[in-house]
Amino acid sequence: MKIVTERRGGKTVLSLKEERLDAHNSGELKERISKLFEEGGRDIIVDLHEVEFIDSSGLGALLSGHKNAAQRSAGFALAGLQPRVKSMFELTRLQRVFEIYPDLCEALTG
Amino acid sequence: MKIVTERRGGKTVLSLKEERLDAHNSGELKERISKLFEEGGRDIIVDLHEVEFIDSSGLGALLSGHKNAAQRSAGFALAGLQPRVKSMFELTRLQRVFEIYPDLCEALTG
Amino acid sequence: MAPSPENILNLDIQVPNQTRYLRLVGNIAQLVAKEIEAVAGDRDALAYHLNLVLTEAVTNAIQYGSGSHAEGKIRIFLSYENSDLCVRVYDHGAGFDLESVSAPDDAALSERGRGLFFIRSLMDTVEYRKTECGNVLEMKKRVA
Amino acid sequence: MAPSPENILNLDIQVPNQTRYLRLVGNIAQLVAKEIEAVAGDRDALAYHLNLVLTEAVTNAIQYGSGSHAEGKIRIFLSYENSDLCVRVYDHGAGFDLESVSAPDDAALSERGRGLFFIRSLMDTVEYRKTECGNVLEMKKRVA
Ligand SMILES: Nc1ncnc2c1ncn2[C@@H]1O[C@H](COP(=O)(O)OP(=O)(O)O)[C@@H](O)[C@H]1O
Ligand SMILES: Nc1ncnc2c1ncn2[C@@H]1O[C@H](COP(=O)(O)OP(=O)(O)O)[C@@H](O)[C@H]1O
Repeated sequence: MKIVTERRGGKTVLSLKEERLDAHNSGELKERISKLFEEGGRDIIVDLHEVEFIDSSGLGALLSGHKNAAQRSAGFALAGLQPRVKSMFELTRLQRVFEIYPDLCEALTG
Repeated sequence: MKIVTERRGGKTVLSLKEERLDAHNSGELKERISKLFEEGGRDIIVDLHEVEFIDSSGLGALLSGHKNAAQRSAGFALAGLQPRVKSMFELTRLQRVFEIYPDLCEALTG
Repeated sequence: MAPSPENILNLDIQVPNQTRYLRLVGNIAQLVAKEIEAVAGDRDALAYHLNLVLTEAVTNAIQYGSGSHAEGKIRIFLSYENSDLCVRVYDHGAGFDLESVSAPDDAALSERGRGLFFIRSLMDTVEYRKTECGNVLEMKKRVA
Repeated sequence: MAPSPENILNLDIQVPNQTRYLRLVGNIAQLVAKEIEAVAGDRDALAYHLNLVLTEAVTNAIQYGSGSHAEGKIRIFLSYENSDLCVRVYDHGAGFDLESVSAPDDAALSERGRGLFFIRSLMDTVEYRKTECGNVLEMKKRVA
Protein backbone atom coordinates (compact mmCIF):
# COMPACT_ATOMS: atom_id res chain seq x y z
CA MET A 1 0.00 0.00 0.00
CA LYS A 2 1.14 3.53 -0.68
CA ILE A 3 1.99 5.42 2.52
CA VAL A 4 4.16 8.53 2.73
CA THR A 5 5.88 8.88 6.13
CA GLU A 6 7.36 12.23 7.20
CA ARG A 7 8.57 13.95 10.37
CA ARG A 8 6.76 17.24 10.91
CA GLY A 9 7.01 19.41 14.02
CA GLY A 10 8.36 16.57 16.11
CA LYS A 11 5.55 14.23 15.03
CA THR A 12 5.41 11.36 12.58
CA VAL A 13 2.83 11.82 9.84
CA LEU A 14 1.58 8.83 7.85
CA SER A 15 -0.29 9.96 4.75
CA LEU A 16 -2.31 7.16 3.19
CA LYS A 17 -2.17 7.39 -0.59
CA GLU A 18 -5.01 4.96 -1.20
CA GLU A 19 -8.66 5.49 -2.03
CA ARG A 20 -9.65 2.37 -0.13
CA LEU A 21 -8.63 1.04 3.25
CA ASP A 22 -9.96 -2.52 3.35
CA ALA A 23 -8.90 -6.08 4.18
CA HIS A 24 -6.50 -5.97 1.24
CA ASN A 25 -4.25 -3.30 2.74
CA SER A 26 -5.28 -2.81 6.39
CA GLY A 27 -2.91 -5.54 7.58
CA GLU A 28 -0.01 -3.67 6.06
CA LEU A 29 -1.11 -0.39 7.64
CA LYS A 30 -1.30 -2.09 11.04
CA GLU A 31 2.26 -3.40 10.62
CA ARG A 32 3.61 -0.03 9.56
CA ILE A 33 2.11 1.73 12.57
CA SER A 34 3.26 -0.95 14.98
CA LYS A 35 6.79 -0.80 13.56
CA LEU A 36 6.90 2.97 14.06
CA PHE A 37 6.02 2.54 17.74
CA GLU A 38 8.61 -0.20 18.13
CA GLU A 39 11.22 2.12 16.67
CA GLY A 40 10.37 4.65 19.37
CA GLY A 41 7.73 6.75 17.64
CA ARG A 42 6.00 8.96 20.24
CA ASP A 43 3.49 11.01 18.29
CA ILE A 44 1.83 9.53 15.25
CA ILE A 45 -0.73 11.20 13.02
CA VAL A 46 -2.50 9.24 10.31
CA ASP A 47 -3.67 11.53 7.51
CA LEU A 48 -6.71 9.94 5.90
CA HIS A 49 -7.74 12.74 3.56
CA GLU A 50 -7.23 10.68 0.41
CA VAL A 51 -9.17 7.72 1.79
CA GLU A 52 -12.68 7.57 0.36
CA PHE A 53 -13.61 4.17 1.72
CA ILE A 54 -12.90 2.37 4.98
CA ASP A 55 -14.19 -1.01 6.13
CA SER A 56 -14.16 -2.78 9.50
CA SER A 57 -10.63 -4.09 9.00
CA GLY A 58 -9.42 -0.54 8.32
CA LEU A 59 -11.02 0.63 11.56
CA GLY A 60 -9.36 -2.37 13.23
CA ALA A 61 -5.89 -1.39 11.97
CA LEU A 62 -6.36 2.14 13.32
CA LEU A 63 -7.66 0.78 16.66
CA SER A 64 -4.55 -1.35 16.91
CA GLY A 65 -2.47 1.83 16.57
CA HIS A 66 -4.60 3.59 19.18
CA LYS A 67 -4.18 0.77 21.72
CA ASN A 68 -0.48 0.49 21.01
CA ALA A 69 -0.08 4.22 21.69
CA ALA A 70 -2.13 4.02 24.90
CA GLN A 71 0.09 1.22 26.25
CA ARG A 72 3.17 3.33 25.63
CA SER A 73 1.54 6.60 26.68
CA ALA A 74 2.32 7.87 23.19
CA GLY A 75 0.18 10.05 20.95
CA PHE A 76 -1.97 8.71 18.11
CA ALA A 77 -4.30 10.97 16.13
CA LEU A 78 -6.31 10.85 12.91
CA ALA A 79 -6.72 13.74 10.48
CA GLY A 80 -8.65 14.64 7.35
CA LEU A 81 -11.52 12.15 7.51
CA GLN A 82 -13.90 12.51 4.57
CA PRO A 83 -17.58 12.72 5.60
CA ARG A 84 -18.42 9.14 4.58
CA VAL A 85 -15.35 7.76 6.30
CA LYS A 86 -16.21 9.77 9.40
CA SER A 87 -19.72 8.36 9.42
CA MET A 88 -18.26 4.85 9.73
CA PHE A 89 -16.49 5.95 12.93
CA GLU A 90 -19.79 7.35 14.16
CA LEU A 91 -21.78 4.23 13.35
CA THR A 92 -19.32 2.17 15.41
CA ARG A 93 -19.03 4.90 18.09
CA LEU A 94 -15.27 5.00 17.51
CA GLN A 95 -15.26 8.77 17.03
CA ARG A 96 -15.29 8.97 20.85
CA VAL A 97 -12.28 6.68 21.11
CA PHE A 98 -9.91 8.35 18.66
CA GLU A 99 -8.34 11.78 18.74
CA ILE A 100 -9.68 13.16 15.45
CA TYR A 101 -8.72 16.45 13.75
CA PRO A 102 -10.40 18.02 10.70
CA ASP A 103 -7.09 18.27 8.87
CA LEU A 104 -3.37 17.68 9.22
CA CYS A 105 -2.62 21.28 10.09
CA GLU A 106 -4.85 21.20 13.14
CA ALA A 107 -3.49 17.79 14.12
CA LEU A 108 0.06 19.20 14.08
CA THR A 109 -0.80 22.22 16.23
CA GLY A 110 -3.50 20.57 18.37
CA MET B 1 -28.72 15.80 -21.08
CA LYS B 2 -27.00 18.73 -19.47
CA ILE B 3 -25.87 21.33 -22.01
CA VAL B 4 -25.04 24.94 -21.24
CA THR B 5 -25.58 27.24 -24.25
CA GLU B 6 -24.03 30.73 -24.32
CA ARG B 7 -23.27 33.47 -26.83
CA ARG B 8 -19.60 34.40 -26.77
CA GLY B 9 -17.84 36.72 -29.19
CA GLY B 10 -20.61 36.38 -31.77
CA LYS B 11 -20.52 32.57 -31.59
CA THR B 12 -22.78 30.04 -29.92
CA VAL B 13 -21.00 27.77 -27.45
CA LEU B 14 -22.54 24.48 -26.38
CA SER B 15 -20.78 23.11 -23.31
CA LEU B 16 -21.62 19.48 -22.70
CA LYS B 17 -21.93 18.81 -18.98
CA GLU B 18 -21.84 15.04 -19.28
CA GLU B 19 -19.08 12.51 -18.74
CA ARG B 20 -20.48 10.26 -21.43
CA LEU B 21 -21.79 10.94 -24.90
CA ASP B 22 -23.48 7.71 -25.98
CA ALA B 23 -26.70 6.40 -27.51
CA HIS B 24 -28.54 7.51 -24.39
CA ASN B 25 -27.98 11.22 -24.96
CA SER B 26 -26.54 11.67 -28.48
CA GLY B 27 -30.02 11.91 -30.02
CA GLU B 28 -30.76 14.88 -27.81
CA LEU B 29 -27.46 16.56 -28.69
CA LYS B 30 -28.20 16.14 -32.38
CA GLU B 31 -31.62 17.79 -31.93
CA ARG B 32 -30.19 20.68 -29.94
CA ILE B 33 -27.57 21.43 -32.58
CA SER B 34 -30.01 21.14 -35.44
CA LYS B 35 -32.47 23.46 -33.66
CA LEU B 36 -29.74 26.08 -33.22
CA PHE B 37 -29.07 26.05 -36.96
CA GLU B 38 -32.79 26.27 -37.73
CA GLU B 39 -33.01 29.32 -35.49
CA GLY B 40 -30.32 30.97 -37.57
CA GLY B 41 -27.16 29.97 -35.70
CA ARG B 42 -24.10 30.76 -37.84
CA ASP B 43 -21.13 29.78 -35.74
CA ILE B 44 -21.42 26.89 -33.33
CA ILE B 45 -18.69 25.57 -31.04
CA VAL B 46 -19.22 22.37 -29.09
CA ASP B 47 -17.05 22.33 -25.98
CA LEU B 48 -16.33 18.70 -25.11
CA HIS B 49 -13.83 19.17 -22.30
CA GLU B 50 -16.01 17.47 -19.68
CA VAL B 51 -16.71 14.50 -21.95
CA GLU B 52 -14.59 11.50 -20.98
CA PHE B 53 -16.29 8.96 -23.19
CA ILE B 54 -17.76 9.10 -26.70
CA ASP B 55 -19.24 6.27 -28.75
CA SER B 56 -20.16 5.96 -32.43
CA SER B 57 -23.56 7.57 -31.87
CA GLY B 58 -21.86 10.56 -30.25
CA LEU B 59 -19.59 10.93 -33.28
CA GLY B 60 -22.72 10.61 -35.41
CA ALA B 61 -24.48 13.47 -33.61
CA LEU B 62 -21.46 15.71 -34.13
CA LEU B 63 -21.21 14.70 -37.79
CA SER B 64 -24.84 15.66 -38.23
CA GLY B 65 -23.96 19.14 -36.92
CA HIS B 66 -20.97 19.32 -39.23
CA LYS B 67 -23.03 18.43 -42.30
CA ASN B 68 -25.82 20.78 -41.30
CA ALA B 69 -23.30 23.63 -41.03
CA ALA B 70 -21.72 22.77 -44.39
CA GLN B 71 -25.13 22.91 -46.12
CA ARG B 72 -25.74 26.35 -44.68
CA SER B 73 -22.14 27.53 -45.09
CA ALA B 74 -22.10 28.09 -41.35
CA GLY B 75 -19.29 27.38 -38.87
CA PHE B 76 -19.14 24.28 -36.69
CA ALA B 77 -16.13 23.55 -34.48
CA LEU B 78 -15.19 21.24 -31.63
CA ALA B 79 -13.07 22.22 -28.63
CA GLY B 80 -11.43 20.63 -25.58
CA LEU B 81 -11.29 16.99 -26.65
CA GLN B 82 -9.72 14.78 -23.98
CA PRO B 83 -6.98 12.48 -25.32
CA ARG B 84 -9.13 9.31 -25.27
CA VAL B 85 -12.01 11.10 -26.94
CA LYS B 86 -9.65 12.50 -29.54
CA SER B 87 -8.30 9.03 -30.28
CA MET B 88 -11.80 7.92 -31.27
CA PHE B 89 -11.86 10.68 -33.89
CA GLU B 90 -8.49 9.48 -35.10
CA LEU B 91 -9.50 5.83 -35.27
CA THR B 92 -12.44 6.80 -37.49
CA ARG B 93 -10.37 9.39 -39.38
CA LEU B 94 -12.90 12.06 -38.43
CA GLN B 95 -10.23 14.37 -37.03
CA ARG B 96 -9.65 15.40 -40.66
CA VAL B 97 -13.32 16.20 -41.17
CA PHE B 98 -13.96 18.39 -38.14
CA GLU B 99 -12.52 21.75 -37.24
CA ILE B 100 -10.95 20.88 -33.88
CA TYR B 101 -9.39 23.29 -31.33
CA PRO B 102 -7.45 22.34 -28.20
CA ASP B 103 -9.68 24.48 -26.01
CA LEU B 104 -12.59 26.87 -26.08
CA CYS B 105 -10.38 29.95 -25.97
CA GLU B 106 -8.61 29.00 -29.20
CA ALA B 107 -11.90 28.05 -30.81
CA LEU B 108 -13.29 31.52 -30.08
CA THR B 109 -10.30 33.35 -31.50
CA GLY B 110 -9.44 30.82 -34.22
CA MET C 1 -46.25 0.43 -7.89
CA ALA C 2 -46.44 -2.80 -9.84
CA PRO C 3 -43.14 -4.43 -10.75
CA SER C 4 -41.98 -3.31 -14.17
CA PRO C 5 -39.28 -5.10 -16.15
CA GLU C 6 -37.54 -1.78 -16.60
CA ASN C 7 -36.47 -1.91 -13.02
CA ILE C 8 -34.78 -5.27 -13.05
CA LEU C 9 -31.03 -5.63 -12.70
CA ASN C 10 -29.15 -8.87 -12.14
CA LEU C 11 -25.45 -9.42 -11.63
CA ASP C 12 -23.78 -12.76 -11.06
CA ILE C 13 -20.08 -12.31 -10.38
CA GLN C 14 -17.24 -14.70 -9.73
CA VAL C 15 -13.85 -13.48 -8.59
CA PRO C 16 -10.75 -15.24 -7.26
CA ASN C 17 -10.85 -15.51 -3.43
CA GLN C 18 -8.24 -12.83 -2.97
CA THR C 19 -8.60 -9.55 -1.19
CA ARG C 20 -7.30 -7.61 -4.16
CA TYR C 21 -10.66 -8.15 -5.85
CA LEU C 22 -12.59 -6.51 -2.99
CA ARG C 23 -12.21 -3.18 -4.73
CA LEU C 24 -13.69 -4.46 -7.98
CA VAL C 25 -16.68 -6.06 -6.26
CA GLY C 26 -17.26 -3.06 -3.99
CA ASN C 27 -16.99 -0.60 -6.86
CA ILE C 28 -19.41 -2.58 -9.02
CA ALA C 29 -21.93 -2.49 -6.17
CA GLN C 30 -21.35 1.23 -5.93
CA LEU C 31 -22.05 1.72 -9.66
CA VAL C 32 -25.26 -0.29 -9.36
CA ALA C 33 -26.44 1.82 -6.43
CA LYS C 34 -25.78 5.00 -8.35
CA GLU C 35 -27.84 3.74 -11.29
CA ILE C 36 -30.87 2.70 -9.27
CA GLU C 37 -33.79 4.82 -10.27
CA ALA C 38 -35.91 4.70 -7.18
CA VAL C 39 -33.47 5.86 -4.54
CA ALA C 40 -35.45 8.39 -2.55
CA GLY C 41 -32.76 9.26 -0.05
CA ASP C 42 -29.10 9.92 -0.55
CA ARG C 43 -27.85 8.00 -3.59
CA ASP C 44 -24.20 8.46 -2.62
CA ALA C 45 -24.84 7.10 0.87
CA LEU C 46 -26.47 4.00 -0.60
CA ALA C 47 -23.50 3.60 -2.93
CA TYR C 48 -21.04 3.68 -0.03
CA HIS C 49 -23.17 1.38 2.09
CA LEU C 50 -23.58 -1.21 -0.63
CA ASN C 51 -19.85 -1.06 -1.35
CA LEU C 52 -19.16 -1.61 2.37
CA VAL C 53 -21.64 -4.43 2.83
CA LEU C 54 -20.24 -6.32 -0.16
CA THR C 55 -16.67 -5.70 0.94
CA GLU C 56 -17.39 -7.07 4.43
CA ALA C 57 -19.29 -10.11 3.20
CA VAL C 58 -16.71 -11.01 0.57
CA THR C 59 -13.87 -10.54 3.07
CA ASN C 60 -15.58 -13.04 5.39
CA ALA C 61 -16.12 -15.48 2.52
CA ILE C 62 -12.41 -15.25 1.73
CA GLN C 63 -11.26 -15.51 5.35
CA TYR C 64 -13.64 -18.13 6.74
CA GLY C 65 -15.31 -19.70 3.76
CA SER C 66 -12.68 -21.24 1.55
CA GLY C 67 -13.31 -24.96 1.95
CA SER C 68 -12.51 -27.77 -0.45
CA HIS C 69 -15.31 -26.86 -2.85
CA ALA C 70 -14.08 -23.33 -3.18
CA GLU C 71 -11.91 -23.79 -6.26
CA GLY C 72 -10.41 -20.48 -5.31
CA LYS C 73 -13.47 -18.50 -6.31
CA ILE C 74 -16.05 -16.34 -4.59
CA ARG C 75 -19.52 -16.00 -6.05
CA ILE C 76 -21.58 -12.89 -5.59
CA PHE C 77 -25.12 -12.28 -6.69
CA LEU C 78 -26.65 -8.85 -6.80
CA SER C 79 -30.18 -8.03 -7.87
CA TYR C 80 -32.50 -5.09 -7.90
CA GLU C 81 -36.14 -5.57 -8.61
CA ASN C 82 -39.04 -3.29 -7.91
CA SER C 83 -37.14 -1.28 -5.27
CA ASP C 84 -35.75 -4.36 -3.52
CA LEU C 85 -32.01 -4.84 -3.41
CA CYS C 86 -30.79 -8.34 -2.75
CA VAL C 87 -27.16 -9.32 -2.29
CA ARG C 88 -25.92 -12.89 -1.86
CA VAL C 89 -22.38 -13.95 -1.12
CA TYR C 90 -21.58 -17.66 -1.26
CA ASP C 91 -18.92 -19.50 0.69
CA HIS C 92 -17.76 -23.10 1.00
CA GLY C 93 -16.46 -23.17 4.56
CA ALA C 94 -17.77 -24.81 7.72
CA GLY C 95 -20.44 -22.15 8.10
CA PHE C 96 -21.46 -20.42 11.32
CA ASP C 97 -24.44 -19.45 13.37
CA LEU C 98 -25.28 -15.88 12.44
CA GLU C 99 -27.68 -15.44 15.36
CA SER C 100 -24.94 -16.19 17.87
CA VAL C 101 -22.75 -13.34 16.60
CA SER C 102 -23.47 -10.37 18.83
CA ALA C 103 -22.69 -6.70 18.35
CA PRO C 104 -19.12 -5.68 19.22
CA ASP C 105 -18.50 -4.67 22.82
CA ASP C 106 -17.79 -0.92 22.73
CA ALA C 107 -15.62 -0.96 25.85
CA ALA C 108 -13.37 -3.79 24.71
CA LEU C 109 -12.01 -1.90 21.68
CA SER C 110 -11.65 -5.16 19.80
CA GLU C 111 -10.00 -4.84 16.42
CA ARG C 112 -12.48 -7.26 14.89
CA GLY C 113 -16.14 -8.10 14.80
CA ARG C 114 -17.57 -5.01 13.10
CA GLY C 115 -18.19 -6.58 9.69
CA LEU C 116 -21.53 -8.18 10.47
CA PHE C 117 -22.37 -5.18 12.64
CA PHE C 118 -22.05 -2.94 9.55
CA ILE C 119 -24.04 -5.37 7.44
CA ARG C 120 -26.84 -5.57 10.00
CA SER C 121 -26.86 -1.81 10.54
CA LEU C 122 -27.04 -0.94 6.86
CA MET C 123 -29.34 -3.64 5.44
CA ASP C 124 -32.95 -4.43 6.34
CA THR C 125 -32.60 -8.20 6.67
CA VAL C 126 -29.62 -10.56 6.89
CA GLU C 127 -29.78 -14.34 6.71
CA TYR C 128 -27.19 -17.09 6.53
CA ARG C 129 -28.10 -20.58 5.39
CA LYS C 130 -26.79 -23.70 3.71
CA THR C 131 -27.85 -24.31 0.12
CA GLU C 132 -26.86 -26.72 -2.62
CA CYS C 133 -24.47 -24.11 -3.96
CA GLY C 134 -22.74 -23.66 -0.61
CA ASN C 135 -23.46 -21.42 2.34
CA VAL C 136 -24.99 -18.10 1.50
CA LEU C 137 -25.18 -14.80 3.32
CA GLU C 138 -28.28 -13.06 1.99
CA MET C 139 -28.76 -9.37 2.62
CA LYS C 140 -31.79 -7.35 1.56
CA LYS C 141 -32.78 -3.74 1.55
CA ARG C 142 -35.77 -1.84 0.27
CA VAL C 143 -34.56 1.36 -1.33
CA ALA C 144 -37.78 3.07 -2.43
CA MET D 1 1.97 -19.68 -18.36
CA ALA D 2 -0.51 -22.31 -17.26
CA PRO D 3 -3.99 -21.10 -16.36
CA SER D 4 -4.25 -20.35 -12.67
CA PRO D 5 -7.56 -19.94 -10.87
CA GLU D 6 -6.33 -16.64 -9.48
CA ASN D 7 -6.79 -15.13 -12.87
CA ILE D 8 -10.39 -16.04 -13.43
CA LEU D 9 -13.15 -13.47 -13.47
CA ASN D 10 -16.73 -14.02 -14.58
CA LEU D 11 -19.58 -11.57 -14.81
CA ASP D 12 -23.07 -12.37 -15.98
CA ILE D 13 -25.19 -9.22 -16.13
CA GLN D 14 -28.78 -8.53 -17.03
CA VAL D 15 -30.06 -5.01 -17.49
CA PRO D 16 -33.30 -3.55 -18.86
CA ASN D 17 -33.05 -2.89 -22.61
CA GLN D 18 -32.81 0.85 -22.15
CA THR D 19 -29.99 3.11 -23.14
CA ARG D 20 -29.79 4.62 -19.65
CA TYR D 21 -28.07 1.40 -18.53
CA LEU D 22 -25.27 1.73 -21.09
CA ARG D 23 -23.28 3.75 -18.59
CA LEU D 24 -23.55 1.06 -15.91
CA VAL D 25 -22.50 -1.72 -18.26
CA GLY D 26 -19.69 0.31 -19.81
CA ASN D 27 -18.39 1.40 -16.43
CA ILE D 28 -18.42 -2.14 -15.06
CA ALA D 29 -16.33 -3.25 -18.06
CA GLN D 30 -13.99 -0.37 -17.34
CA LEU D 31 -13.55 -1.46 -13.70
CA VAL D 32 -12.82 -5.01 -14.82
CA ALA D 33 -10.17 -3.83 -17.26
CA LYS D 34 -8.51 -1.76 -14.56
CA GLU D 35 -8.34 -4.78 -12.26
CA ILE D 36 -6.80 -7.14 -14.77
CA GLU D 37 -3.36 -8.12 -13.64
CA ALA D 38 -1.73 -9.03 -16.86
CA VAL D 39 -2.22 -5.89 -18.91
CA ALA D 40 1.12 -5.25 -20.45
CA GLY D 41 0.19 -2.13 -22.35
CA ASP D 42 -1.86 0.85 -21.30
CA ARG D 43 -4.41 -0.20 -18.69
CA ASP D 44 -6.46 2.97 -19.12
CA ALA D 45 -6.65 2.47 -22.87
CA LEU D 46 -7.95 -1.07 -22.38
CA ALA D 47 -10.49 0.28 -19.89
CA TYR D 48 -11.79 2.82 -22.42
CA HIS D 49 -11.81 0.30 -25.25
CA LEU D 50 -13.72 -2.31 -23.27
CA ASN D 51 -16.20 0.32 -22.15
CA LEU D 52 -16.68 1.36 -25.79
CA VAL D 53 -17.00 -2.14 -27.18
CA LEU D 54 -19.64 -3.06 -24.60
CA THR D 55 -21.48 0.21 -25.14
CA GLU D 56 -21.62 -0.37 -28.91
CA ALA D 57 -22.69 -4.00 -28.65
CA VAL D 58 -25.39 -3.32 -26.04
CA THR D 59 -26.68 -0.35 -28.05
CA ASN D 60 -27.10 -2.64 -31.05
CA ALA D 61 -28.82 -5.29 -28.92
CA ILE D 62 -31.25 -2.62 -27.70
CA GLN D 63 -31.83 -1.10 -31.15
CA TYR D 64 -31.99 -4.17 -33.36
CA GLY D 65 -32.32 -7.10 -31.04
CA SER D 66 -35.46 -6.70 -28.99
CA GLY D 67 -37.68 -9.44 -30.38
CA SER D 68 -40.55 -11.23 -28.66
CA HIS D 69 -38.25 -13.24 -26.40
CA ALA D 70 -36.57 -10.16 -25.11
CA GLU D 71 -38.66 -9.64 -21.97
CA GLY D 72 -37.17 -6.20 -21.95
CA LYS D 73 -33.75 -7.40 -20.85
CA ILE D 74 -30.24 -7.49 -22.25
CA ARG D 75 -27.82 -10.15 -21.13
CA ILE D 76 -24.10 -9.54 -21.07
CA PHE D 77 -21.38 -11.99 -20.22
CA LEU D 78 -17.83 -10.92 -19.47
CA SER D 79 -14.97 -13.21 -18.62
CA TYR D 80 -11.26 -13.02 -18.12
CA GLU D 81 -9.23 -16.17 -17.93
CA ASN D 82 -5.55 -16.66 -18.38
CA SER D 83 -5.08 -13.36 -20.26
CA ASP D 84 -8.08 -13.90 -22.51
CA LEU D 85 -10.93 -11.45 -22.34
CA CYS D 86 -14.24 -12.65 -23.69
CA VAL D 87 -17.37 -10.53 -23.99
CA ARG D 88 -20.76 -11.81 -25.13
CA VAL D 89 -23.85 -9.73 -25.72
CA TYR D 90 -27.12 -11.57 -26.38
CA ASP D 91 -30.05 -10.34 -28.41
CA HIS D 92 -33.43 -11.72 -29.46
CA GLY D 93 -33.97 -9.98 -32.75
CA ALA D 94 -33.95 -11.23 -36.34
CA GLY D 95 -30.18 -11.40 -36.36
CA PHE D 96 -27.90 -10.25 -39.16
CA ASP D 97 -24.95 -11.30 -41.23
CA LEU D 98 -21.87 -9.85 -39.56
CA GLU D 99 -19.62 -10.61 -42.55
CA SER D 100 -21.74 -8.50 -44.86
CA VAL D 101 -21.30 -5.38 -42.72
CA SER D 102 -18.41 -3.46 -44.23
CA ALA D 103 -16.32 -0.66 -42.81
CA PRO D 104 -17.88 2.80 -43.03
CA ASP D 105 -17.18 4.78 -46.20
CA ASP D 106 -14.98 7.68 -45.14
CA ALA D 107 -16.13 9.96 -47.94
CA ALA D 108 -19.83 9.51 -47.27
CA LEU D 109 -19.67 11.00 -43.74
CA SER D 110 -22.51 8.73 -42.69
CA GLU D 111 -23.73 9.34 -39.15
CA ARG D 112 -24.00 5.60 -38.52
CA GLY D 113 -22.13 2.37 -39.02
CA ARG D 114 -19.11 2.92 -36.78
CA GLY D 115 -20.19 0.63 -33.93
CA LEU D 116 -19.01 -2.64 -35.45
CA PHE D 117 -16.03 -0.81 -36.90
CA PHE D 118 -14.94 0.12 -33.35
CA ILE D 119 -15.59 -3.40 -32.10
CA ARG D 120 -13.57 -4.96 -34.92
CA SER D 121 -10.77 -2.43 -34.55
CA LEU D 122 -10.39 -2.89 -30.81
CA MET D 123 -10.95 -6.63 -30.33
CA ASP D 124 -8.98 -9.56 -31.77
CA THR D 125 -11.94 -11.64 -32.96
CA VAL D 126 -15.64 -10.92 -33.42
CA GLU D 127 -18.31 -13.50 -34.16
CA TYR D 128 -22.11 -13.42 -34.38
CA ARG D 129 -24.13 -16.61 -34.17
CA LYS D 130 -27.48 -18.06 -33.18
CA THR D 131 -27.58 -20.08 -29.97
CA GLU D 132 -30.31 -21.56 -27.80
CA CYS D 133 -30.16 -18.46 -25.61
CA GLY D 134 -30.64 -16.11 -28.55
CA ASN D 135 -28.20 -14.50 -30.95
CA VAL D 136 -24.84 -13.69 -29.52
CA LEU D 137 -22.12 -11.27 -30.50
CA GLU D 138 -18.89 -12.72 -29.13
CA MET D 139 -15.80 -10.55 -28.91
CA LYS D 140 -12.40 -11.72 -27.74
CA LYS D 141 -9.12 -10.12 -26.97
CA ARG D 142 -5.83 -11.37 -25.61
CA VAL D 143 -4.48 -8.81 -23.17
CA ALA D 144 -1.21 -10.34 -22.04
N1 LIG E 1 -18.78 -16.74 5.93
C1 LIG E 1 -18.45 -17.08 7.22
N2 LIG E 1 -18.13 -18.34 7.52
C2 LIG E 1 -17.79 -18.69 8.79
N3 LIG E 1 -17.77 -17.81 9.81
C3 LIG E 1 -18.08 -16.52 9.57
C4 LIG E 1 -18.43 -16.08 8.26
N4 LIG E 1 -18.70 -14.77 8.34
C5 LIG E 1 -18.52 -14.40 9.61
N5 LIG E 1 -18.14 -15.45 10.36
C6 LIG E 1 -17.89 -15.45 11.82
O1 LIG E 1 -18.49 -14.31 12.40
C7 LIG E 1 -17.54 -13.54 13.10
C8 LIG E 1 -17.85 -12.08 13.01
O2 LIG E 1 -17.64 -11.64 11.68
P1 LIG E 1 -17.41 -10.09 11.39
O3 LIG E 1 -18.44 -9.31 12.13
O4 LIG E 1 -17.36 -9.91 9.94
O5 LIG E 1 -16.02 -9.74 12.07
P2 LIG E 1 -14.53 -10.29 11.85
O6 LIG E 1 -14.49 -11.00 10.54
O7 LIG E 1 -13.71 -9.07 11.91
O8 LIG E 1 -14.29 -11.20 13.01
C9 LIG E 1 -16.20 -13.93 12.52
O9 LIG E 1 -15.16 -13.74 13.45
C10 LIG E 1 -16.42 -15.38 12.15
O10 LIG E 1 -16.21 -16.21 13.28
N1 LIG F 1 -27.57 -7.24 -32.81
C1 LIG F 1 -27.89 -6.90 -34.09
N2 LIG F 1 -29.01 -7.43 -34.66
C2 LIG F 1 -29.35 -7.10 -35.92
N3 LIG F 1 -28.63 -6.27 -36.69
C3 LIG F 1 -27.52 -5.72 -36.19
C4 LIG F 1 -27.08 -6.00 -34.87
N4 LIG F 1 -25.94 -5.33 -34.64
C5 LIG F 1 -25.65 -4.67 -35.77
N5 LIG F 1 -26.60 -4.89 -36.71
C6 LIG F 1 -26.61 -4.35 -38.10
O1 LIG F 1 -25.32 -3.93 -38.43
C7 LIG F 1 -25.33 -2.56 -38.86
C8 LIG F 1 -24.04 -1.86 -38.44
O2 LIG F 1 -24.01 -1.74 -37.03
P1 LIG F 1 -23.08 -0.66 -36.36
O3 LIG F 1 -21.74 -0.73 -36.99
O4 LIG F 1 -23.15 -0.84 -34.89
O5 LIG F 1 -23.68 0.75 -36.77
P2 LIG F 1 -25.10 1.41 -36.54
O6 LIG F 1 -25.78 0.69 -35.44
O7 LIG F 1 -24.77 2.82 -36.21
O8 LIG F 1 -25.82 1.29 -37.86
C9 LIG F 1 -26.57 -1.97 -38.23
O9 LIG F 1 -27.05 -0.88 -38.95
C10 LIG F 1 -27.53 -3.16 -38.25
O10 LIG F 1 -28.16 -3.27 -39.49
